[in-house]
Amino acid sequence: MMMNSMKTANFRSAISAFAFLTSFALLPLAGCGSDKPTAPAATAADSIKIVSSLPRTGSANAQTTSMVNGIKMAIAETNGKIGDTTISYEDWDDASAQKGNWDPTVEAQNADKAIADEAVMAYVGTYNSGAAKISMPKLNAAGMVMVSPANTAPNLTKAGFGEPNEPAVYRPSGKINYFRVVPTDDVQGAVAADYAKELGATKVFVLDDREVYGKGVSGVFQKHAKEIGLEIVGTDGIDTKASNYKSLITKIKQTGADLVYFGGTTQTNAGQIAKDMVAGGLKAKLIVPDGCYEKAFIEAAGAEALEDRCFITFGGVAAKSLTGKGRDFYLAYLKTYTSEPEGYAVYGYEAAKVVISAMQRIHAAGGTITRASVLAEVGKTKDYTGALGTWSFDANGDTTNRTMSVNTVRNGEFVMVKVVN
Amino acid sequence: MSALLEVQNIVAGYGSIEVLHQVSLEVHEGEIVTLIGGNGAGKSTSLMCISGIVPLRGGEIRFAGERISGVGEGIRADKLVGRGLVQVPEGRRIFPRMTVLENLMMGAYGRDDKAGIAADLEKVYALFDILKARSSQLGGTLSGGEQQMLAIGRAILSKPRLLMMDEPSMGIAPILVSKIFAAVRELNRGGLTILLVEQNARAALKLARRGYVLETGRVTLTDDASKLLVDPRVREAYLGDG
Amino acid sequence: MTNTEVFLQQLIYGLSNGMIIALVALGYTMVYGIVELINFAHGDVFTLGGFLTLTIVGVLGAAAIIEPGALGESSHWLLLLGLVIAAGVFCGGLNLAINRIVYKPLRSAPKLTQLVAAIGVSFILVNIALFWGGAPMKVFGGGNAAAASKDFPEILEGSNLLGDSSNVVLRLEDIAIFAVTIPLMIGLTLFVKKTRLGRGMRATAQNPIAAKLMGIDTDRVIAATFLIGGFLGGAASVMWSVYNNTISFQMGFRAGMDAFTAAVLGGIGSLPGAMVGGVLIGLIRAMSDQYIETRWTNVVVFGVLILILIFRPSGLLGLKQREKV
Amino acid sequence: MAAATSRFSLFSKGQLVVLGLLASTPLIDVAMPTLRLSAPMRTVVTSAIIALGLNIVVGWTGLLNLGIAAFAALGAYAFGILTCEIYPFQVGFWWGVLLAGAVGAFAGWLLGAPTLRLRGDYLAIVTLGFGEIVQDGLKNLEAITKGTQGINPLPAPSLPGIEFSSETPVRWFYAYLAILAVVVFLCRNLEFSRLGRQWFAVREDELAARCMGIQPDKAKLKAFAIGAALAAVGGALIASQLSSTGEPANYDFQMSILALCIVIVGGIGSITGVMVGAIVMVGLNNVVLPIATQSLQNAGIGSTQNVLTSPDNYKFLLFGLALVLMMRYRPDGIIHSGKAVRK
Repeated sequence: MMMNSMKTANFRSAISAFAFLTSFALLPLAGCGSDKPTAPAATAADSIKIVSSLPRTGSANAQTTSMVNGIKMAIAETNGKIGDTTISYEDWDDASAQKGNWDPTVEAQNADKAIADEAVMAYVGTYNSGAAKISMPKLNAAGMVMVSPANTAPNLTKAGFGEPNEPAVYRPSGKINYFRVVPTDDVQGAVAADYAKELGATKVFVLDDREVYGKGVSGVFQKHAKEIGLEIVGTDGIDTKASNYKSLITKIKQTGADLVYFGGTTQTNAGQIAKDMVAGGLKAKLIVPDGCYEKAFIEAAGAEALEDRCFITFGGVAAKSLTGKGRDFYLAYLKTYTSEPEGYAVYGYEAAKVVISAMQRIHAAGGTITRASVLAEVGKTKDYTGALGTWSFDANGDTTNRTMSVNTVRNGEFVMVKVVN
Repeated sequence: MSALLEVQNIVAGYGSIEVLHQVSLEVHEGEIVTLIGGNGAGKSTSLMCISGIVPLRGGEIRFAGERISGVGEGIRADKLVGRGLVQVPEGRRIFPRMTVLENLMMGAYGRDDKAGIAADLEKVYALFDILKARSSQLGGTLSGGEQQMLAIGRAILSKPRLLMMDEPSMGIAPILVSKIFAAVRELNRGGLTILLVEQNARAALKLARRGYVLETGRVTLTDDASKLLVDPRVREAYLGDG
Repeated sequence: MTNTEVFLQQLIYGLSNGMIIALVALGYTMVYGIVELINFAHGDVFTLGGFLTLTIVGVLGAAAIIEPGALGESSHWLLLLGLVIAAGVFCGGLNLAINRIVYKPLRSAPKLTQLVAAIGVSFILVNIALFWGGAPMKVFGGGNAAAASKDFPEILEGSNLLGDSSNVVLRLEDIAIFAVTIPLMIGLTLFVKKTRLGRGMRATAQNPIAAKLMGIDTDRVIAATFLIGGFLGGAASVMWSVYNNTISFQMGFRAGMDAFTAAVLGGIGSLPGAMVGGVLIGLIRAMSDQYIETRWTNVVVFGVLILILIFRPSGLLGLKQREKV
Repeated sequence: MAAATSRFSLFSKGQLVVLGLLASTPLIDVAMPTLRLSAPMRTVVTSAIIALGLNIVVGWTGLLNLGIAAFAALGAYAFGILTCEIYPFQVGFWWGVLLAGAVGAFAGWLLGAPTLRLRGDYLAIVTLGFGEIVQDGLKNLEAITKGTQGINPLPAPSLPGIEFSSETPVRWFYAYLAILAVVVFLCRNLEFSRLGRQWFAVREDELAARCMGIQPDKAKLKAFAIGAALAAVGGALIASQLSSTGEPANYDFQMSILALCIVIVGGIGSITGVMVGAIVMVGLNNVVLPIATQSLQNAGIGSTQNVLTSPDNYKFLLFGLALVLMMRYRPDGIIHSGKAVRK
């Protein structure tokens, strides 16, 4: 009897297992229609979408909000139409609540979502260079244009800065789909090193935040600093969650450094470093890259800690120093959002603008707006006159705009001290 | 004269397991009553019910004429101590990281009468002189027998009207067991009512006036201790005379 | 700087940072000792203490902070004392409320259920701190920059007590940390040893059932533990803010992790253990930053922790064996 | 009893239901394309595998592990180093996953051997510390791990005649689901094996287990190694899905915490429960919260003007609130195995 019931159970479960496995095998077939959702319709859609993927939850929120505002302005200028086609914008978050920071699974998901949504024609993002590495190959394979308003790691587009397989690894289709409107760190790191020399520094201590961006830009800085004859007295990577860096500052003090370079951002604790340099009695100057070019940096460090002693390099010039269309943008931003734009707001605006104007050109020429046509047209951007001046995309997809500025802080405000072209 | 403690048809258990099925017993002022039974018979659970730690599922408990617990209600454990219902729990449960003196003073946690506490402390020291010698030592460093003395002493400082003791002889060297039992007798002579739970049935029955036999959650036998000592059923099951 | 000067300097920093960690660790260890709950939200209660402190400083404004002696010679110390009390009471109350609303109903649930609830509370508090950071006050910067770290004004004079020419920097804030934490620790020790409630806490921690049998109202004792642990966390948040001159809505994460580590290192449940563990972690961090590399400091801290626990499985001051309840 | 009758089946009814539910999500996508569930589904699967590994340690053996992400990280990096074109090995997807599991098991054994005799919460902090050590180690040992740059590209699953790529997310998802089914099958067999019974015995009462002739340290070590191996497999699958190991910081304490929440919320000790937990938690994190904020934005509710008016800024609050409420009203988890200890 016992044997019997066991056998029955056994048999029943074998059937259920079989049913399960069969459904397993069949479902992919059933789902076939949805398995290849990627081929966008060749005909004009009645509505098109631009999406952005930026970290909206957590500490980068201040900077990304400003970028999203910029993108929204660019969309608003079209009155929501390109020809008869409605254009809309969605602000996607690539951070998750559980992480409070960009989350690779969410970034991957955003890319997949964009690819699957036939209305999406362009992907504006990412903020973190590490996140770009996740979504770039996906979007490349799908032939969707991606314009980053903030990634500056050179190895995303240029050979010789990272692994031998970079940047080819991000371009599985062999074509270029990734563009950026912001100058890369090979320019920025060198400008910073030159400026360090100009400040009279001889002994430099190089810090980084051990993230893709910070590590990259400090690497370029270090390389160029050596080339122009500065002595590197030490390097270290900080713990971005530490409560303070007083011990590290003491160590730097012992080396006799007269300048500290920190490759990192406000979110990776640049403010605390500036502050602890003062508290620890280290009289060296401090240079930081564009990840610190935001009000939040001044807020975190406290204006006094930065006053004429901290220098911030930035790709481009301060929003209020922009001229031409840039000036128009600045004034419009002030009017719409009643606050000063952050440094990256204009890049958000320009990134969206470059995509929109490509669409407008297609429309004007009587073409259909498809992913392929938008991608091709964005790539053709040449001598484009926008908020950042007149510039083109080069063969790598990078902007030819190499204007960098060096800024400092006076009376709690960023002040431009030098413009380098 | 009504009983000091009346336990009427109590039912209790843990999770889905019922441990006590309608247990009743009483303890009168001034007597030593013992509760004997095998492992898992429900002796400790009975005491935990009386102390208000384990909630009742049936029946009620009265102490000094007042109902102290019933189903879904009752006076909280910590309040019962103030009324003189004090337990020396199984396995001693002394505070290992407090000194002997601190442990004793924990017994007097709810008391404010300094003079009374001092007098009771002297009483404890008179009963167990070793505690005085070890008063500044950590409780955790005492031997098992010493810890048992400490636990009893601690209970005395709670100024009990009814002292419930759970297996005071467990895991203790025989020489100390007789010392502890002697102390129990002395406390009773001083007028303290005692409910003693024991596996060592012979010693317990010799000490007690009356006894209850608990088997798998039921009281199966109750009588004067002297009669239980000679009862064949008890002799066979608990006194090893089978 | 000579090697001796460097060592002295790192000793100062290590001790100062360590004392703050120790204060937070006390809150962990007390709560753990009594309800065996790793109170994940403790670090975030601490964060909110920092935000309250900055709010008070902002409301009082420049007069209280910058003008020396606005309230007489010792005005800065009075302000500091006031902040410690205010943040302490606030965090203590908050901790008490969390215990009442979230943990108490779960007391008989599995320990891990309580742990996950504590994680949930932690997320909620982080979000409250984020919102608070957007408060329309000048000190907070306001509006969009809510997520940014906030500059905490110097309320103690920042000059070097050893003179400007000295290579070693000793500032008033280093002294202040000791001036605040040591009396608090002594006070706590006395409280736990000498008062009735304190003894009730120790008894409940060592054996909750026996404690009940001694007539101790353990619910009240648990509530008091959350209150006091929260108070110490609040005091720590003031010292953290004054010492680092920054607060941020995520500052409780590392503070909490360090403090939890310190509590375990010292022997969880043991008050002196938490203090020793906290100071030790502060010192290891400072020395590793100096003599190894900052990038390896976390590895060193946790490596030392693991080694110590391998050889002393109950932490430095923990009892060899805990009675099974 | 249930054990006796279903002992020889591949899956229990509950497991079959959940696996079937997962298998049918692409159909939901066909029906409601705006939800786009297929994108996060692989994350549900990888999270479930990691959480199943954790469940062996926490749920079955009663050891609190707060550093499971470390093993996922080691799995991801082992997979990366073994399969990426910039390294000499290039063993391919399947060998990569298997060897990643082996690396995880070895790491679990290495950590466990000296530390498993520690009492509950001391072990918890050791695992937490190990998580930090692995993360920083991977970051700092740039010569081997490429530091923060991450290792890419990494291979997708491969089967003769079937192509897997980012254009075929559904197919890829089914490959992962098949791996999950294998993991569930393994776990289920472990649960009813001699070893499984040893784990339960150790969890309930170590002393009693010892009296029954079980060596608790050995049983614990096996749990630790097997749990670590599963977490490492999960990590390898994440890396394959992203075609990159990502940054070491991606495998942080938060990831360990999420895995723990999955186990507890779903129902500690229950395989079905853990899978449900993964659906609920990943669903909350990767689907519900993004869709909720997105819909608010699309509806024109909220603005970026102020921290309080931006829906994104409520995510921490909602995530935390969900955890607290689930624990309040389902303290034993969604699927109560009835076996978990209340300790």
